[in-house]
Amino acid sequence: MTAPLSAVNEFVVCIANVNGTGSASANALFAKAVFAGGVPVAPKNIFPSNIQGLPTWFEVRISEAGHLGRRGDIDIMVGVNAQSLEADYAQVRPGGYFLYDSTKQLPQHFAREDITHYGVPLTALSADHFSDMRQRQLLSNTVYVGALAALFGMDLDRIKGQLARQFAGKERLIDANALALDLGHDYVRQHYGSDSCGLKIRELEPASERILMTGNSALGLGAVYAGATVMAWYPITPSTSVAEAFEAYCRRLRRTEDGEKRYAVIQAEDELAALGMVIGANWNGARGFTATSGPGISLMNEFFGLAYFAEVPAVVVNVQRAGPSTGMPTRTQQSDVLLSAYASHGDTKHPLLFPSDPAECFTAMADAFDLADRAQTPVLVMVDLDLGMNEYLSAPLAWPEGRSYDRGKVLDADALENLSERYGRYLDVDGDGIAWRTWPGSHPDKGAFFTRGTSRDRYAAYTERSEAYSDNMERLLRKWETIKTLVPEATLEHGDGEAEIGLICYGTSLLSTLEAVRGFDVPIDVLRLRAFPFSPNVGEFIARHRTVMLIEQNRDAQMRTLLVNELEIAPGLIHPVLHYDGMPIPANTIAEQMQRILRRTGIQVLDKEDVAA
Amino acid sequence: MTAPLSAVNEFVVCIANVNGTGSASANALFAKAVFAGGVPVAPKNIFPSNIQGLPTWFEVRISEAGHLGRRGDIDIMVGVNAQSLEADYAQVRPGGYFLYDSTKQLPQHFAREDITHYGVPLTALSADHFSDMRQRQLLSNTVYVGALAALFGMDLDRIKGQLARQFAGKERLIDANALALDLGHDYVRQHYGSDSCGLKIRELEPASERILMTGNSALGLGAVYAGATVMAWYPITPSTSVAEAFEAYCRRLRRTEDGEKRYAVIQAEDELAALGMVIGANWNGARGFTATSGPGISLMNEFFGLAYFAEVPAVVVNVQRAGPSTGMPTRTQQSDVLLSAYASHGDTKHPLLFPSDPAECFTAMADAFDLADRAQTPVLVMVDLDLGMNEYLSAPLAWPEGRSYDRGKVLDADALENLSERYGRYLDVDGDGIAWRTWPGSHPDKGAFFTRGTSRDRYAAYTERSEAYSDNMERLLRKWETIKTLVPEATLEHGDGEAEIGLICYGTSLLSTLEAVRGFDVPIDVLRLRAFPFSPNVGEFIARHRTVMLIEQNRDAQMRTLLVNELEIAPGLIHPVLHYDGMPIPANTIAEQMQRILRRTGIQVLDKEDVAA
Amino acid sequence: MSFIAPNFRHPEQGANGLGLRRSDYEGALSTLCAGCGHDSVSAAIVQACFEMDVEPHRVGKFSGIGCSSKTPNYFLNHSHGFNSVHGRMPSVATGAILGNRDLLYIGISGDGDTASIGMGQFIHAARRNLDMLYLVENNGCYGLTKGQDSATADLGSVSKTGVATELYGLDLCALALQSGASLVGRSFSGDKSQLVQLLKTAIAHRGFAFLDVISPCVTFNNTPASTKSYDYAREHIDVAGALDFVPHQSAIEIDYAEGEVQKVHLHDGSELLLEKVGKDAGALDDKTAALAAMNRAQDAGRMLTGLLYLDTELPDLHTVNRTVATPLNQLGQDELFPGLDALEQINAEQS
Amino acid sequence: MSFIAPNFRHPEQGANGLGLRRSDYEGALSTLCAGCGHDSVSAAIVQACFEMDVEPHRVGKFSGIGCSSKTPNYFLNHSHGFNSVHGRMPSVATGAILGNRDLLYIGISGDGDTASIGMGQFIHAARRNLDMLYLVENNGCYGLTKGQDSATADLGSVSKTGVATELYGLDLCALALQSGASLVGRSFSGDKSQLVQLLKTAIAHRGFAFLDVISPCVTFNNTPASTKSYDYAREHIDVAGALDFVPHQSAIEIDYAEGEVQKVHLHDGSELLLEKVGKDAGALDDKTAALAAMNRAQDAGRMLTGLLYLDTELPDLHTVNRTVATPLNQLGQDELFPGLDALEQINAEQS
Ligand SMILES: Cc1ncc(C[n+]2csc(CCOP(=O)(O)OP(=O)(O)O)c2C)c(N)n1
Ligand SMILES: Cc1ncc(C[n+]2csc(CCOP(=O)(O)OP(=O)(O)O)c2C)c(N)n1
Ligand code: SF4
Ligand code: SF4
Ligand SMILES: [Mg+2]
Ligand SMILES: [Mg+2]
Repeated sequence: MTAPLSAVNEFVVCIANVNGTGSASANALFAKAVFAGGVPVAPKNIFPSNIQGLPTWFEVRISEAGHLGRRGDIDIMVGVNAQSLEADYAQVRPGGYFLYDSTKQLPQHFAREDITHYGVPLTALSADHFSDMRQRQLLSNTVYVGALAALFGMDLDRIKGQLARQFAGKERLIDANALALDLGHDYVRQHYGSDSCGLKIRELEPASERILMTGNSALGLGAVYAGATVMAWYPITPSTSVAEAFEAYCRRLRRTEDGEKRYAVIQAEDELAALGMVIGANWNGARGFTATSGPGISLMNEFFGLAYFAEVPAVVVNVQRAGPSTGMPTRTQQSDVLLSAYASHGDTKHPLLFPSDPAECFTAMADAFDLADRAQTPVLVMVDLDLGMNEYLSAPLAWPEGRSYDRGKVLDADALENLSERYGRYLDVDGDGIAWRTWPGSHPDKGAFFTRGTSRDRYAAYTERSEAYSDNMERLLRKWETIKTLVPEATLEHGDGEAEIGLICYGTSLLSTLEAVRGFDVPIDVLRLRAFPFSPNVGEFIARHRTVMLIEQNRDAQMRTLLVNELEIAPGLIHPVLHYDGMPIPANTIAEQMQRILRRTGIQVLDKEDVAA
Repeated sequence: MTAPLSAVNEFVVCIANVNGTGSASANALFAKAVFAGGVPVAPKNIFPSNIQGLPTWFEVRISEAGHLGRRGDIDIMVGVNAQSLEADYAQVRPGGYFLYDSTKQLPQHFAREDITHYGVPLTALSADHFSDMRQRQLLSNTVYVGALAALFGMDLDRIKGQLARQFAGKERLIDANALALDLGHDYVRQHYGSDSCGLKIRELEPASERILMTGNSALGLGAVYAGATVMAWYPITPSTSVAEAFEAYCRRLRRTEDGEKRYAVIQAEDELAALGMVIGANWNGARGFTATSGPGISLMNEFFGLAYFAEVPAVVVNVQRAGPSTGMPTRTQQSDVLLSAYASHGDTKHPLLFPSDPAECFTAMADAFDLADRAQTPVLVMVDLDLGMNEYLSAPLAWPEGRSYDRGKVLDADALENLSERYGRYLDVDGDGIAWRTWPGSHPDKGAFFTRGTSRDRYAAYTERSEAYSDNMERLLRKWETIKTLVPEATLEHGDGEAEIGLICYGTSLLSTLEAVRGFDVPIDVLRLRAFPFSPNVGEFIARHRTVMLIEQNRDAQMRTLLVNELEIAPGLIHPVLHYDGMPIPANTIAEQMQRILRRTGIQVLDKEDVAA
Repeated sequence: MSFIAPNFRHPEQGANGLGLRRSDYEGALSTLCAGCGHDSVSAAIVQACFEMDVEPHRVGKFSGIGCSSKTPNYFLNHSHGFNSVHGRMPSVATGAILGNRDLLYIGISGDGDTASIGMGQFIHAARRNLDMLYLVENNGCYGLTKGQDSATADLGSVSKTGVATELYGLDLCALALQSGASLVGRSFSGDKSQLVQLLKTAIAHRGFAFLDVISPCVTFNNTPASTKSYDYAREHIDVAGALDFVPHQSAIEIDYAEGEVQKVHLHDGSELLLEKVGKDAGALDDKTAALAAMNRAQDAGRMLTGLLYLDTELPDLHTVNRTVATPLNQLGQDELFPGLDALEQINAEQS
Repeated sequence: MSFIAPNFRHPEQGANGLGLRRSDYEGALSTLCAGCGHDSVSAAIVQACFEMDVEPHRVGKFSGIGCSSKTPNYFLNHSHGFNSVHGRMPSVATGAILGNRDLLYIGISGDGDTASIGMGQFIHAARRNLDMLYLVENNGCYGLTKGQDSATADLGSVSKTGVATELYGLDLCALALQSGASLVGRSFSGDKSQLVQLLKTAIAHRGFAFLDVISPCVTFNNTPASTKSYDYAREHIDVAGALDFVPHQSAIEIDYAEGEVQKVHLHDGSELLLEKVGKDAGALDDKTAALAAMNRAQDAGRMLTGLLYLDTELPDLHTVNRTVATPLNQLGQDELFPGLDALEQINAEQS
């Protein structure tokens, strides 16, 4: 018999439920309460692409050590979905725990001897105390939160405090939920005592201030702070909540006293229109952006080419999901990297930013708008469903004192008035490939020009002359060189840079990568990419390491293609570590592939667990 | 003083005219007449993106030696466009010739001493003999053809024979044009005699049968022969004439006695709809295709992903033009290679075919349909404006005796009736990654399935299970391996494969590449790519050559990216030779860049002209 | 709703003329929310196809993306289906129809799928008078992406978000009519008998048959102040005139007072009997009158349901194209390959 | 066409109220075919803007792709212009309008650009009642790609290709009206005075002003059997009622018989005087009547021109949005940045 697992602040809880039953708020309550107690958490919501009646999972990793990537197995399962009960039950780690709704009896064959069972009559308890049918269903979810609190030895008042915050102003809801919490808590105490479960949560004094927030909320708020005034979007999972957050924060922060808006949010008729609107707004000098996911990026290709060639700023948030085509709309992936970088027919390249947590999402919006304005080109902020829609632990959002908007090279009325030479919209006066633009309506007779996606000379006049065309395309390459100096540098996240083994990752692969690395007892450096094009330290890092691996969440090693292509690196030098099944990348997947690569390249290392075993 | 040029069957004529004046038929008459005399020609029409009144050039390279790429300079210019006259005049090679309309006097400063001038009163001659205003304008163009015939010593009857073919059935037009020919011819004979021009055309007995045809016509006809029944398209230069040719040949070859059509051509509302229609037709078992250019490819990204993931055959002809965005719609480029190969968000790859001349265009359509049906995936046939819209010298179109359509793996009613196992649309029963499909309506109760762009299991049932998703994505990679065995091999076009220097090219860069190579006195091998993914001999070729150069007509070396990425080759091993100004790539551009690369890599070679100089 | 009792007899108890049972027309288990209007529409389609003796495997089902677009999976399991991409169902259906003119084509879309991203393709499918049934399950919102307003949401209507719609709501029937559709009808998922009659008519019709079906989203847009809720629909419906569809198999002898009923012959030999309502009811193929009636109803805050327009004379796309009778996908190399002589001839012309 | 003599006086000979000359409103040299209708439209725009004292640099010009879409380059050289991509002008204009509500926005499109690839965006721009002039230079064909039929080509019309159009021709005015446009008019490039009056009205109007201007393509679609040729247009035009636009600067005292003339106040203070034609002419803002009139004319093979519909009450997008009066692009970091205190507050809420 396997001994029951025992751990303090280091385990994984999974709640298997049915969507459309209102479990989201109960689940959030649990995760937020743990976090409020100072313990790092990483909740992940795994939901279906439908509205009601299908399985959904809420996985919470609790890790005092800060391992907040997905671990990939479950210590304690709350199984309240009959459809998936069998599989959920099977998924519990040996030694783990299984909490179920004992209102009905568990079928006979649910008889694992290697796990501990907790039956709690969730439905019955809720039915006994609440009369409204819908409320009964909702509150049966809160009952299991109470039960978990009892098992983990959590402070019930802490949870109730969180409850009060969550439902601020809705006293009736607070009272009902508090009662449901008690019901679950008391039932467990009465039937299982307070020491039956080896998994415990112990409150901590947090080392530093942290927040728990979704990436999409941080992106939306980031756009508000970055001065975006026009947002055009089309609903698509998992990007919708970027628009919702932007609008909600604007409503709060950007209205005049009499309710007039210093912003406009438009639900466009589709993604083509959304990007068209963004281009129109930016052309006119207003900061505009959109948020979308893969299918939207595909549809935007022609407009990306226009913005690149006509040199109109635009910011596009791409919250990636599992592709191709409709793919798995509620699963995560990093698989639009290649298309986003080279979107559009013809010779085109677009800068990409890769934030890794909410604080970076917030800053990335300011960076993206500054870069778009400065370089007069579309910039994509690349996140994924995992970061976008899950609450992520993060440093607080920060805006450096005194940071001001960089609107780039714009000649205003005064500058135009004082201009002595002939104004040329596409004249590279500064040698950095970026010419000066003007905004419509600025000056009665200077600075007007005709924007187009067709070839034109330096003065924006239409031409089909080969030399004018090449001249322009080459200036765009010069501009690309300038952009390299404007994007955020890759950062060394682990090691001292002197190891033989170098890992490269980006976005949401960071946490699991760091966790995987800690399992090896050889020096390993980890570099995190934060932008395309690549900062000079990326090429240096690759050159300096004997074995380089690139961790990403797609099938075709898309970032590797970009590295190889843009840095002129032999592909063989970069070993791909890939994960693409739609779930966030777990640390053990990375560790296994690393082992295999190291073995293949002749480097002998044992990972710490092997050593321990 | 420069001696007047003198050459037999080796020179370049350029006719500088105004578009919308009907010069196209006169120009074609000239080129076709030369060709009818057995002399190889390469006419190139350089026209503006407008309908009337802007400069247009018709450049004809005449080359008994078969150098039919663009040479890049002009031996004799016919300058009849006042707007561009100055620049056209300047462009004539020292020693060359300039023929102009002497109805009005040439301005004083047209006084080059290094060229020979021929004034022919084109307008006046035409006005004297024709009354209708429109006809006068049209026929003044024919007058210069007569004049050229006299200068080059061409057989006037040959031209008149060609005239009769061109206007078959329109006797009045034939007579008027014949008269115009005589007018120009006689005027030159009278005023300049028959020996004043050193450029001569001497008729040849052609070594082999050849045709002169546009790539687009051959593609359209190829689709007819390949059994396409549905064509959906949206007008866009330079692909429009593919649809026109398909429809015209269908009208001739595919109607029943009472005029019913065994085909349907639909002008769609846009390119998204065009590809959607093609996908619908192929899903239903009819061979359908579309033709478009860069902007259309950009718009089709989402549908490419659907067809890839749902595994529906589709054939798309991409007649490339200068991008990005609207770019230069009437100029040529090979700049949609990268996007076409990886079109769509998510992990996707699409086979591409690269025909180089009309005979290959014809065959490529049959190959594309067979490949699309066999691999159940979209296939792109990649040409460019140069090949698509210009008359190209080519071997005759050929269909191998007995070649039959490969409709791939389709279970018909009988096969379904006899099926003993459960039918699985995405079940890899043969291990090649390709499953069996069924066409709607085939069988009352077997074989129906639900096609979707979302994740599904092997039996086509919707699922979000990670394993089912990965399983499917990995099968698609197996299919990609199978596709590698189905595409045409790269061909060695020059050399014995044992040289130190290896050039790689594709599509319309072939002729100029071969001409450039002949200028070097070291052994050079030339490999021509005919498809993506690459056949095994491509990697071998690169490995075997000390210096490899890749010649292509885009700025960003897009095919190089594909080679590096798919064959895992160090980018440094492939030196890019690039041309992207919108004009067909000239041999001297290639030769110059080759020189530079060879010098850089330390290989000392002189090209033959240097030797001669 | 039917004002003439059906006199169609089933050959055997529970089976239709093809000997098939209703269950032979069903689909996979629905994953929609309990009470979603869309499930009622699926049931009506099952009913209509069953009663019309449609051969299930001779149907092609199409959709875009959305809750509504999932439904083709929930009826006619023996048909091939194609759940394409958002808003682009019409083009995929167009290609399929071109490829095989012999199947019955049913396209299901949502108001998001059709009225926003798919507007262009919708209008052009109508304009080509494609031979298909095009049905929009109209709930005034984007169900699958959690309840945003769609472009058919009426001015002032309030969904679960609590914010009243501030823009003009598009009337898809009026747009279809104005774009060349040859059959236009509107119904309500809660009115099964009317819907089944309309579906049968649409199936029997040759040409573009557009049905706008109010199909409430119980999760996001069934609030008291929503104009696409069950309650609102029940209270605001005006019926343009009852209709009875008489399949071509059944000989009918009906008594009706002259002038009260309009009789229309459909392409498959079926007949349609229409009760005339009100004295200003125009002929069924009077576009101007139909539009006026719809707009008047809308202005009065009413929803006009029933068969609103029918033109049985308008040629469908295949007729316009003069396509051969044999479906194009049935033509083999023998029929399609023009032969080597023709090729030689063409080569000769180019030399 | 004007039935009231204009009493507007120029401050100095040849200059307008701003002291600008007509030449200040001109654009680059046209590269269109000699005789192309589009050049006349450009000239009318120059005329209208000049006479309306429009400040040239306070105009944003938009277009898609096509011969028509080239024309913004051929008027108002002192305005910024944006020649975007095919069919997507409306979205680019929408974004620009959102970004700065203070300019005058003129969008020029073609029938290919709007009625095919751009249909969706067109309908949604109308639905949002965007404050802009949206003008289609309608020649029934794709000029720039050499004369293919467009979706507005009328059934039976024959272009230079010689093949009669076999599909239903879309009526963009009817579609705009049915989609929520607040001003709808039709004109003919050959009728400059009517066109200039309509343009002035559209410029003065706040909201989506749609003008469908028949603008013959002399190169590809000016054949005797084309319904978009100069001759056909001249012979088949019915005028919905003469109109006179009276700019807000001019005090007017006009004599007219009660009931013969309808007077409408526009947002900028201008007035519109409309002659009522025929006894069944409805009010200018009666959508049903306007549609009926258009459809009746079309059925009769006539083209109804003039101001067909006007609703001055419908709020434009900025009004609906409650956007601040200051253009969004004029707001600086001071007005837009919510401050560090608010950020701290938000951080606290997330912990
Ligand atoms: C290109 C693209 N954009 C956005 C989406 C996301 N999306 C899925 S369904 C849907 C709207 C569905 O609304 P509707 O058609 O009304 O269907 P309902 O769910 O209301 O039945 C959207 C926007 C998508 N799948 N593809
Ligand atoms: C995406 C895309 N598809 C196709 C084209 C090619 N194209 C250029 S203009 C045009 C049609 C123009 O027709 P219309 O709008 O009626 O303008 P006109 O030339 O008749 O004034 C087309 C299809 C394009 N530029 N972009
Ligand atoms: S969300 Fe609305 S439309 Fe979707 S299934 Fe539920 S009730 Fe139906
Ligand atoms: S082709 Fe037609 S639309 Fe284009 S410029 Fe010429 S006349 Fe005008
Ligand atoms: Mg809906
Ligand atoms: Mg046109």
